[in-house]
Amino acid sequence: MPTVRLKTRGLTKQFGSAVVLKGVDFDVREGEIHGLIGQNGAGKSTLVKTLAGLYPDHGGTVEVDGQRVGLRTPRQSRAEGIAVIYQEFSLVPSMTVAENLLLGREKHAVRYSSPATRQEAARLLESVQIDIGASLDTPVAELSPAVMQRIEIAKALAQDASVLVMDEPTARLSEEERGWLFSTMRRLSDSGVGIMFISHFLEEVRGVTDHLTVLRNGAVVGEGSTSAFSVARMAELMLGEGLKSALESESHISRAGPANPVVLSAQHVVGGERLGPVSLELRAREIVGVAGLVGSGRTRLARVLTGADRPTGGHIAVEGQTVTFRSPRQAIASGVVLVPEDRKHQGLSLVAPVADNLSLMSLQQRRGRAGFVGRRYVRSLAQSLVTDLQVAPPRIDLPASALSGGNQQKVLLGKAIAARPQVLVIDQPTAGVDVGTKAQIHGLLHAMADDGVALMVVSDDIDELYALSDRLCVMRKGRIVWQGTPGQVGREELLAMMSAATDDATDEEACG
Amino acid sequence: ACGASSDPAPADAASSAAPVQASPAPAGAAQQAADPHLPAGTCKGKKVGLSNISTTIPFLASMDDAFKQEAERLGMKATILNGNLDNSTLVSNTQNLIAQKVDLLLVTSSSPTAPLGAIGQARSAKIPVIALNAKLDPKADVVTYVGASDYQYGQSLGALLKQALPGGGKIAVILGPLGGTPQVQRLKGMQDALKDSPDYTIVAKPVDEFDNSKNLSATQDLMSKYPKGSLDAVVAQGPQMYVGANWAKDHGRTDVKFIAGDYSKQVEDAIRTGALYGTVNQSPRLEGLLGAAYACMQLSGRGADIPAPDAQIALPTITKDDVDANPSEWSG
Amino acid sequence: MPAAPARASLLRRGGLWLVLALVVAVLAAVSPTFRQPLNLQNILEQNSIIGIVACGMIVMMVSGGFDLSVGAVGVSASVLAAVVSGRAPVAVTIGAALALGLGIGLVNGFLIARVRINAFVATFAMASVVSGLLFVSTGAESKPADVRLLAQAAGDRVLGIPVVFVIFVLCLLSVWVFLTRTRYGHYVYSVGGNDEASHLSGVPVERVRMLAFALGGLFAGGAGLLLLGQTAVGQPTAASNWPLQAIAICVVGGVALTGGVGRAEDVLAATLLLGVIANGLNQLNVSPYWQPTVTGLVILVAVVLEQYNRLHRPSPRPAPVAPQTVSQPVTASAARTAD
Amino acid sequence: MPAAPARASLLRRGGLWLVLALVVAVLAAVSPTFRQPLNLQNILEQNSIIGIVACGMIVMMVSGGFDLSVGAVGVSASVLAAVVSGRAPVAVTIGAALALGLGIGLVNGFLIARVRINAFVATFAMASVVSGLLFVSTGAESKPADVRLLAQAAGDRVLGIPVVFVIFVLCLLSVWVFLTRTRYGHYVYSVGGNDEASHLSGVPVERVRMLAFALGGLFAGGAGLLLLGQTAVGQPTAASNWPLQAIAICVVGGVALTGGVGRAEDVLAATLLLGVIANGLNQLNVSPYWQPTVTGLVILVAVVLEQYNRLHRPSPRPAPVAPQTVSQPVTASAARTAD
Ligand SMILES: Nc1ncnc2c1ncn2[C@@H]1O[C@H](COP(=O)(O)OP(=O)(O)OP(=O)(O)O)[C@@H](O)[C@H]1O
Ligand SMILES: Nc1ncnc2c1ncn2[C@@H]1O[C@H](COP(=O)(O)OP(=O)(O)OP(=O)(O)O)[C@@H](O)[C@H]1O
Ligand SMILES: [Mg+2]
Ligand SMILES: [Mg+2]
Repeated sequence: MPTVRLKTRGLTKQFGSAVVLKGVDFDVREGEIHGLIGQNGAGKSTLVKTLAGLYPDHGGTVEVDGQRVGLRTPRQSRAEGIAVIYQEFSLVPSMTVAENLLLGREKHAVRYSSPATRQEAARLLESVQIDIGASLDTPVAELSPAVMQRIEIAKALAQDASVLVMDEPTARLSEEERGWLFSTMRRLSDSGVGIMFISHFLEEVRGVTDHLTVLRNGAVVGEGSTSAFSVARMAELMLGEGLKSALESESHISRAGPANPVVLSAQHVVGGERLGPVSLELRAREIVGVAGLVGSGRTRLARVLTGADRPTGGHIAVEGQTVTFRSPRQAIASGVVLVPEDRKHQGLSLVAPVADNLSLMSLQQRRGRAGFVGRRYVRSLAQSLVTDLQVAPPRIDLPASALSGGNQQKVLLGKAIAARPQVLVIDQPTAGVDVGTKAQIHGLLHAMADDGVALMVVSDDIDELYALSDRLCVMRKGRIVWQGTPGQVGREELLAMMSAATDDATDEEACG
Repeated sequence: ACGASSDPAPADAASSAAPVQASPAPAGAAQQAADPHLPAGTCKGKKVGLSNISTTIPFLASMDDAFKQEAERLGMKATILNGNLDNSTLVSNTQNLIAQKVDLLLVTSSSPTAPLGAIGQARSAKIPVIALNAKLDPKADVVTYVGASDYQYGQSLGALLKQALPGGGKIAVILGPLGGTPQVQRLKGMQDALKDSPDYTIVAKPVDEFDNSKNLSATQDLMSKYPKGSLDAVVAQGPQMYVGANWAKDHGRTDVKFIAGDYSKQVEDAIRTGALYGTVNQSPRLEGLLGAAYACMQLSGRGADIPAPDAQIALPTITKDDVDANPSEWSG
Repeated sequence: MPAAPARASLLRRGGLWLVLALVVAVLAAVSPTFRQPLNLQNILEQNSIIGIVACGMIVMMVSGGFDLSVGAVGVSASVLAAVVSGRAPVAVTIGAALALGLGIGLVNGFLIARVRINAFVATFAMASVVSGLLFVSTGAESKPADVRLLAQAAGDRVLGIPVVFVIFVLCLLSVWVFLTRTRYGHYVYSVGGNDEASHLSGVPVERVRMLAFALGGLFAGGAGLLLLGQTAVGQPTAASNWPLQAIAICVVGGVALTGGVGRAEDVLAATLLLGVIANGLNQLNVSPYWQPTVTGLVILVAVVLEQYNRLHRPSPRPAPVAPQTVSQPVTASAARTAD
Repeated sequence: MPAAPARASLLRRGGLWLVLALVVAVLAAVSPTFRQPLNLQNILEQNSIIGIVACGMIVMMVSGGFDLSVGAVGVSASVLAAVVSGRAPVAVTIGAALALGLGIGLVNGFLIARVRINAFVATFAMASVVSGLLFVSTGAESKPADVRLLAQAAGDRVLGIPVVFVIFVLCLLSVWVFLTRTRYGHYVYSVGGNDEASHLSGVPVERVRMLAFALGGLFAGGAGLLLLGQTAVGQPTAASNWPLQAIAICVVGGVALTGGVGRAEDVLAATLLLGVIANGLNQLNVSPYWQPTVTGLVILVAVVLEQYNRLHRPSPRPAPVAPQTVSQPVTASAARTAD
């Protein structure tokens, strides 16, 4: 029988009076990939952070390789053999990739050398077989989230740990990279490491894990060999019986059609060296999904269309009128709104209350009151959004930092909805969102489309693109290489087009 | 006014240009202040308050110290409040002393007008007020002003300069904090004292803000800008000049005569070694002592004997000749 | 007596007010002269001018900056007013001084928001430039001026309440209304909290920053006018400690130096707290040599108490949890040390 | 003449040095007295003490804090040394003063890192506490002392080079070695860059912060010793402008107020730049009234030039699209890591 790598008994943790973990028993055996699933706010990350040594005030016991351990600091937890990939990045933006990879594990007690660090980092990447996709000397602040995610993974893999804890490592990865990550995980577990894997992609969890634990409201509600669970059963355990029905309406009828008026059209738009020329039309009542690999220019496209970046060529028209957005402010005034991919840096003010975050975008439209904004307006707007989006806890006066990741994502979306957009461009709508919430968000986006909004959705999650899109675009190397309806293309075919080792020559085509 | 203050003291251009006194305590002159030698315990049980613009500047600290000693000797309870070099705080402190119902109030202000309102409040509360070290606006209803005049101080500096350079010459003046009364009035007094002798030219006016280190920098800059023979004297407005003068002496610049303002122990030493030519001695201890003594006279019914409207202390100059007879009373 | 939940919420909001009440209660019990109505009125009067400076500082700090030139601006305004007052009606005097404050504030805002110079350097240099120009134009001499209206505003009392305190409260009220009830006020918080997210959300970040600094200059100019009223002289060297003092008041009042956080009402509490301490020490006849020590200790204790109170409030509040970000060193503490 | 790429890299790294060279060249051309060797020696001597204070400030600022108590610490050290020097050998004197600086720095670090008081409040209060204790223990009186070794360290020149400048350069060098060549120095950057991430990565955040402030106190103590050597008197009221001046030097030298960014060598350039300007203005006989204005303008121009230079360097850095955050993460990082 394989030894138990990690064993928790009666793990509890509370914030003030809110009990977040209620006696969690959890075992990870040698060579096992153990899935942990649960709704947003179920307490998964709290469990991770407890194991990481961030909550020395937790209750219950933890054993690693049969030894009872105290976890009072991340340093100590790491020394006990627990390596952690956190849900939020734990990188220092002002430092280089190499420095971040080795932070806290520098070789010498006193001496420090930049060249040695660089060499060591290169060696480390070699050994874990990761291509970061950026030079080791680049400051992390300049990298995209996907690259940062790869750094996080490399950093944890490099630790020679007994237990590897991964909190939603795939939330920001493309299909291809996931495949790579899973094989790396398998290799590690074969060498005896115990892995705890958290994800909101249930199919993925089913595919990759050996064992499964389901957490609901801080308590374990189901546990067993993964093969014993169907995806439906998993969702049911996570969400409870009542909410399961929400998942069933996921299929939809395409609204695509020439009758829908074009709201935003981009012609031969160029955005620096990394984008374009691209032509694209967004129509009312339609959702356009954009697929592509990391770095294919999807984010750049989204930003150029919404005034966040200046196009260096081409024309953009809204309702037939040519527009030049000098700032997102002007775009918003024309009803074109962006939901950015990076919640923490581009999306929310984490120190500000949920209410202020939700109302921010809508303030621009509240003219004619001499610039005054009533408390009641802000509160009722926020309250109704929090209710509609089922943000938990439903408290509008909490700072955004106190919400779980999925709930922050809802706030980000709510903020854009409050601006009553004509065109809504969303970069990664459901990163880190649980299945229930994801279905809710999808429902919400469909409802917006039904209301006449033109939507563009960029996502790394192919299933999501299929579930949402009325039309699909595939981007590669800054250009749109294919467009059509989801029905016209199969999954494998789509993936092939995204990476397309073959025909680079495909001409750009209008999408929509 | 206080030489070490990094903040202004009152304008006093109007005060008469009394002759520079050469001896420390001359008697006779109508306005000249002298220790009245009151017997110990004369004012037993009285409370006096001193609202001071700063209690931590060395000059004012020694004045406070002398004030407190004399007050205690006379049996009075003395409260001293620190204005932290801020007019508003000074006003607050003055109000606080009124609220504490002191029997007599002394004010050392850096602005002649700032405490006017508070002094009005004191007068309505029947509390007599004495201005100490820094003269107030004529509108202030005070018993008297005890202290020196910055304008006269400047004139003394001028006289000292004439004594050091009888034939005239090129002079640099190192200024105190810009805009402060010591800076403005001492400069004016000195310029007026030199007005009738065209042989004196002021060639540079750097600033040391009454700071030792900055005095050194200013002196060094002067010495490199004016090589041997092109500068005859440096006059500073404060006692920090000893730092620069010592440096110049160590670097062989004996061609330049250095004159300081105020007479601290460091200045005394520098005069002894010849680094400094001389200084103007405004005695903080005498000011403090007189402040307490006149307060007591006022409170014991002898108000009529207090010199008014000004009780000016003498501003004797000190050079190598009289340094032994007049040791400094405080450390700068 | 308030019900339990109400009390809890009061505690949560009013940490600093509690500390203030405590300090006042102790001083009133210990010192008979402290509790005299006249003395209490004095306290209100004594702290109003710096309080007005702090009003502007709140806005600038919430927007993510701060201003080291408020002293120079205040003094310029007061000297300008002193010069103008001899030749023009009082309305022109006041207008000119306020316009000067506003103008310098706008230049600060321009340098910071548009030229992107760091607020420390920009306002530090601006203070230097402004004082220099002031010395040049006045020959460093003080400008006496007796403007009756200003003297009354700075010194009169109506029914025992100092007029200048009323002005302070009005300023604070207007800042409060601005910050909590107007669009641009919301923008100030959002820019201070996350300027990139604000930009993407359609907030005119540059304009908001400029406005914040313009307001800061305006309040500093107003404070300069009252200083002239109080001291009847425009003195180029006065007010040098305004910037640090105003920032200290704001920081004690819980305004984050990193922006995005702070409430006008707490700054009133902080102003009064520091004022009461200074006054109380004088009333208790604490030696002036001891006073800085006692003041420093009381500030430390107040901040620690306030923090303790914030961390132990009964709601599941901020995420002290994770070892905080740089921006929230205070809350942060909670996480690692609380056990 | 360096080849094009080399020159580009030089330009990128050395913006401030270029500005310094420019200012020196102009002054040397215009003023014959400025370019005298003796005057240049003077400049080195005049700015070394504040430069040593800035050495400590760099470390504290890179770690994400700053210290308003360096003045109080320096003065305490100098007064203590003055008192001790009469009764003990010079080694004890120096040791006592440095230990005092270190001790106060440690208390600052404890308050900030462990009790989690914001650095502004903690060091502001600490300055107040320390000065108060100093006034109490000395009766606010200056303590004269003639310590030969210190006087030599502060005033002598060897082959024309001021000893105090050599000490400054040694301090700077040690800070440079510490920051770039030791593990804890590396941690100082990481804690200042993102303390949460550092903590998660196993960096002993608290210990690093304490160390940074302890070093800051140590350097302030050393500067206090040299001040004593220079002026032969321990004066409780001196050095009040040290904190702002040292912070200004660091900020002009490109150290971010928000932490994580800054290079020791640039701080040398900034120290000399500010010193050269002050000296040059005296050499050119610029009226003292004009000097603050000119100084302020030169600082602004230097910072703008430096920034322009940084943004227009030839490497393919992404131009800041969004209005950059106050903390300037992207550009800032670039500055430090640029090779
Ligand atoms: N290697 C890089 N160096 C600098 N900036 C980068 C790099 N990669 C991406 N970026 C920036 O990140 C943003 C996203 O890049 P892009 O639009 O090319 O990728 P994407 O297809 O959206 O992929 P992702 O999934 O990473 O968002 C752009 O604004 C781009 O400037
Ligand atoms: N610092 C904190 N203070 C108060 N409450 C907190 C804090 N951190 C987390 N919580 C609460 O604890 C609960 C669990 O949060 P946690 O982050 O563990 O959820 P999660 O399962 O990881 O969710 P997600 O899938 O969205 O990442 C949530 O209700 C959250 O609001
Ligand atoms: Mg989570
Ligand atoms: Mg993207």
